[in-house]
Amino acid sequence: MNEIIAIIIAAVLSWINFVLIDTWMGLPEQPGVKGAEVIGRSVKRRGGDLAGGFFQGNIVCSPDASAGTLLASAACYTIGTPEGGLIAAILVYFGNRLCADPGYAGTTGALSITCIIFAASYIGIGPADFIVGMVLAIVTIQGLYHPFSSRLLGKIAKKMGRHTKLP
Amino acid sequence: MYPFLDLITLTTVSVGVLLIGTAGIILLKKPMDKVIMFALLQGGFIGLIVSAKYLDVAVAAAVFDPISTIIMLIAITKLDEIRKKKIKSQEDGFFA
Amino acid sequence: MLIQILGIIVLLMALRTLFAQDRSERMLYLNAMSFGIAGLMALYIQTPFGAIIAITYFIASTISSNAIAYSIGRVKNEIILDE
Amino acid sequence: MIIHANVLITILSYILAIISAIIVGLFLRMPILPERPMRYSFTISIVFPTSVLAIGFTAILFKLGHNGLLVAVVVGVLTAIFAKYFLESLLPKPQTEESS
Repeated sequence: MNEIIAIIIAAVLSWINFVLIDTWMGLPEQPGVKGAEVIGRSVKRRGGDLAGGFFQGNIVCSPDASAGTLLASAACYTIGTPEGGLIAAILVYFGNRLCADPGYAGTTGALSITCIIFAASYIGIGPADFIVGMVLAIVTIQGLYHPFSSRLLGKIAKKMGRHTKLP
Repeated sequence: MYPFLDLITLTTVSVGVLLIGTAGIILLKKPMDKVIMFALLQGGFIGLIVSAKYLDVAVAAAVFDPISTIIMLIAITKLDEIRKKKIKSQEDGFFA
Repeated sequence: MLIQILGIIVLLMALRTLFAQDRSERMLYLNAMSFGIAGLMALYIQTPFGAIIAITYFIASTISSNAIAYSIGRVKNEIILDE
Repeated sequence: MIIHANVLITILSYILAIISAIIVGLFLRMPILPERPMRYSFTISIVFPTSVLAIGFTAILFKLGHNGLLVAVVVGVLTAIFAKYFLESLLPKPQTEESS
């Protein structure tokens, strides 16, 4: 399989994985720590959506499903396909608890990306493609243009019933 | 295929991040911006250690980095509170 | 090929961190850059200890981002003594 | 696709670790699920995080070279005891402070 196509497919898969799990675990609903609220208000002041701002702030302030996706694919690349994801899941759980977070999103993301990597290795997409794909996916959320991405995240949150109730 | 793509390795990327962090620390004025650029410089520093394959040193540096950042943040917050309190007491003195 | 893509992303995010206007915007770019550096380390060191280093670095950088974002809320506009 | 017998034994040992952790956890009277809403509670229950910790420790021991089904069962039992008695003091709940 061509390398570029593999990276793009991996990016789409990991984007869907971490956005769905983070939204389902209630990241846009409320800021878990106080720093997330500051970042969310700032994104809203620059013309974005408040729920998307809370989502981005929560990703910055504690390792959530995005970090679980990246670290599980890195551990699968260096350690081995099923075991690396499980080891990454337990380490992400400890890191989550150090940041005063319950830790559901990180471990769920790590375990689900392990299953996806295990299934995708049969069609020729390795874990190294998933590392690059996850970095590309996080750049589309955090690095390009914050008002547009936060409005997109707000729409997804409203569709899944997790939009914020804070003013 | 392109000759300049071979230049991009972990070493050159880390050196670039280090230089950008140093420029940010020198150029920006506010102390909180300086702390943010210092966190960026730490990333480049750990990348440079990893690229020389001193892995145990890299783990120690990665563990000690947030401690240094937190100590600097405590100092900045205390200094800011003291300065604001001083200005407020001066204004009160003028008005009273 | 993979390392080159990650390196370009890391340098781009570092430059955007330097030239951002807002302070919390800087935090978002910094987080994206640390994702890239963790991926680069895991791709460069292809042994199990490389994954341990990537996980340790990423969680440590997240803790320091947490502390910085918390004290951005407390220190709104600080006073600089310039002369 | 061809699935080797090795892979089957590995998957079976992970399932055995989870089952033994669940049985010992029920015996120690831990809650099965956290209270609702589940995504904000810090309660240590059987499904989360005891099962995740069990398969994680099993994977670490497998990579260190101790293979076998008996290792998985022992790790599951030890993880349940660890999660019941020591995890609360190792990772305490964050206390909420809003008075500043």
